[in-house]
Amino acid sequence: MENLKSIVEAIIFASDTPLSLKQIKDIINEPQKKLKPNGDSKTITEEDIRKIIATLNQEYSERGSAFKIIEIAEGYQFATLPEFAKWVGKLFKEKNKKKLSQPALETLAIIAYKQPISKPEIEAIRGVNVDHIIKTLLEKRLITIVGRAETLGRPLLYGTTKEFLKYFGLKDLSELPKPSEIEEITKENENSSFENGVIQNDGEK
Amino acid sequence: MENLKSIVEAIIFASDTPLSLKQIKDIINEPQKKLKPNGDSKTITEEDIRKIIATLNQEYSERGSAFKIIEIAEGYQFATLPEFAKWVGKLFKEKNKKKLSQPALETLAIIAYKQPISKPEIEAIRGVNVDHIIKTLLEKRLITIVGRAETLGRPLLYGTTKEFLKYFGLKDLSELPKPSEIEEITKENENSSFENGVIQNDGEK
Amino acid sequence: MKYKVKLPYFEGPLDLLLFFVKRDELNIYDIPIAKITKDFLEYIHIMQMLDLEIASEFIVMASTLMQIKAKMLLPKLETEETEEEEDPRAELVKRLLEYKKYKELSNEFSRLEDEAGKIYYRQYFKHDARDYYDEEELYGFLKDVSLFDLLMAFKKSFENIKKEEFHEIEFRNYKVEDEMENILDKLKYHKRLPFSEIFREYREKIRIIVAFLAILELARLKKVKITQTEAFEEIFVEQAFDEQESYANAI
Repeated sequence: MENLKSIVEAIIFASDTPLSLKQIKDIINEPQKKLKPNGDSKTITEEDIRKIIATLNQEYSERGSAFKIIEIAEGYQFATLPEFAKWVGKLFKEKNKKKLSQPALETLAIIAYKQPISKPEIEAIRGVNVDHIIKTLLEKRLITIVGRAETLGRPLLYGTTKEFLKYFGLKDLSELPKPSEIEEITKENENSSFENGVIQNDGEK
Repeated sequence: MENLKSIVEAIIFASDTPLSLKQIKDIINEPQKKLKPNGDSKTITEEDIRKIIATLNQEYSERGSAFKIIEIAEGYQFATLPEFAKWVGKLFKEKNKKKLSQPALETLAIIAYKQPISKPEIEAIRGVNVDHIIKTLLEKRLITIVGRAETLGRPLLYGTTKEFLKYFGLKDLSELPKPSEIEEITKENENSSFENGVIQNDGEK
Repeated sequence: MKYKVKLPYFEGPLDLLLFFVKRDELNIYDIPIAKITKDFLEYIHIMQMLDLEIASEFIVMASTLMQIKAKMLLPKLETEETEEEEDPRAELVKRLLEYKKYKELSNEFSRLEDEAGKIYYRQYFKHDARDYYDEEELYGFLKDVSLFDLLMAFKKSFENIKKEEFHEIEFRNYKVEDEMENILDKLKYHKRLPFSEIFREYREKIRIIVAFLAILELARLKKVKITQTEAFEEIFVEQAFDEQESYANAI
């Protein structure tokens, strides 16, 4: 077990992208007897690996480590703790961090929730042309082309990428921020007011 | 001291190059009072940092860690221990196995858009011999032989397969994104994304 | 000198309308259409006065607003259909709510972006035993390759060609050995090839030279024969011996 723990640690540590439990499992279980941890003949499950990661993180925390294994973009990867950001940030001072603009964030939000979605649909929601934004998001690999719509003109459909998850620190799409109560209000209103013509014209103020 | 140790750990961990003692020292000593470790007003020497690194490595070793900080010509960096090399090697082998190389991707793209196409024609576009790539793409069933050209030598003609369409979520070849469609999006040069405010430099916070 | 100013706060007509709703604390479900139309047109007017470029979306919205306003001024038909008659503003309200939802979500994304920006990953991996993979595995499976990658790769391969047009001589790793392979390969399908045919697709001098050397080398190794019927006639390259390879001709 001790040995296995170090192997899991080494594999995650050496990877420059998040690794899924399955990927880690497959590397360890690959049928090459000589690579098996000493005297350990049973195969490792994803649950075993999840537990090992928890144990490792426990150890890091006890030791006061500056980094730990985080769950990100459908996998696990070592990362520094946020409280060291001000120090580590100084390393990369020159490349001042460029943040996404408001329009880019809005467009990404729409794509994230409505994916797969076409450009005309995005434009219908935002009320403005999104060509340049789509281009930049594609280049930044935050979105990608995922297919074509069945609708007229068969426009390309866009969806978010793993880089998107990583960029926003999300484990997976189920972690997207919830659209709050607004949606409920919208729905309610659609059902009651509009359809039933409840909205009255209370004259112009 | 405890705090400083974690800061050194974080900086070495996150750096994109090996760091010299001087570089680490400069980052920590940089005169920004609010960034100073708690109540520590004296400046840190390179010798202090060397000792901290030795302490960190001592801790890693006690914990049976799979990684440590090593010193190479250019400075200090983290690396996994040599005894885990075979596991790390498997990791990269796995990763590479799963990745389509850039030359293979370009060749596949040319075949997808220009099919049916012969090897000499592909080589004329790519400017390099593509024998090996064609073989691999055939093995992966992404392309197949679709006939012979009428030109001299009657070279074999290649085209994409059903598996290719399936992987990319396309019904048929007419659904491939047209260069003109992306052209629409990408025709503007790099500068335009700034004009349109897609990227924002929020500078120093 | 020409200045291009973009009013920072309004990303489009919906954004501007939401601004009015917030500023005047309007009930989004019961928008005073006359007032908001007036404000909207005033804003466009200011933009015109400042000589700013007005996006067509604003014009379209202005006309939508005026249409809604006109509809609302029409006397309501007192028929049995009244109940089904839709509020002329309904569609607009729906759009505003939808847009508002994503605008608010984008703030949430901005917060996440800040948080995630505080996390750093390992970036320097040398000495981590990367060299363990063998070259054979290099061309593997597709993964994380999207249609966009494919299209970009296609574009890129043509950009490379364009470059070559400008730099006629560019160093390339053409090996005589590779060309020998290529030529033998071609001869599998055609026992005899005119000299010119071998070079036909090659557009770089260096490659033609390499191919020429390859033919000479093949001749030296007695793997090909070079023949010419008469002086200044086409020179032919042919296989020096038939192996089972000649089956290819039959296909």
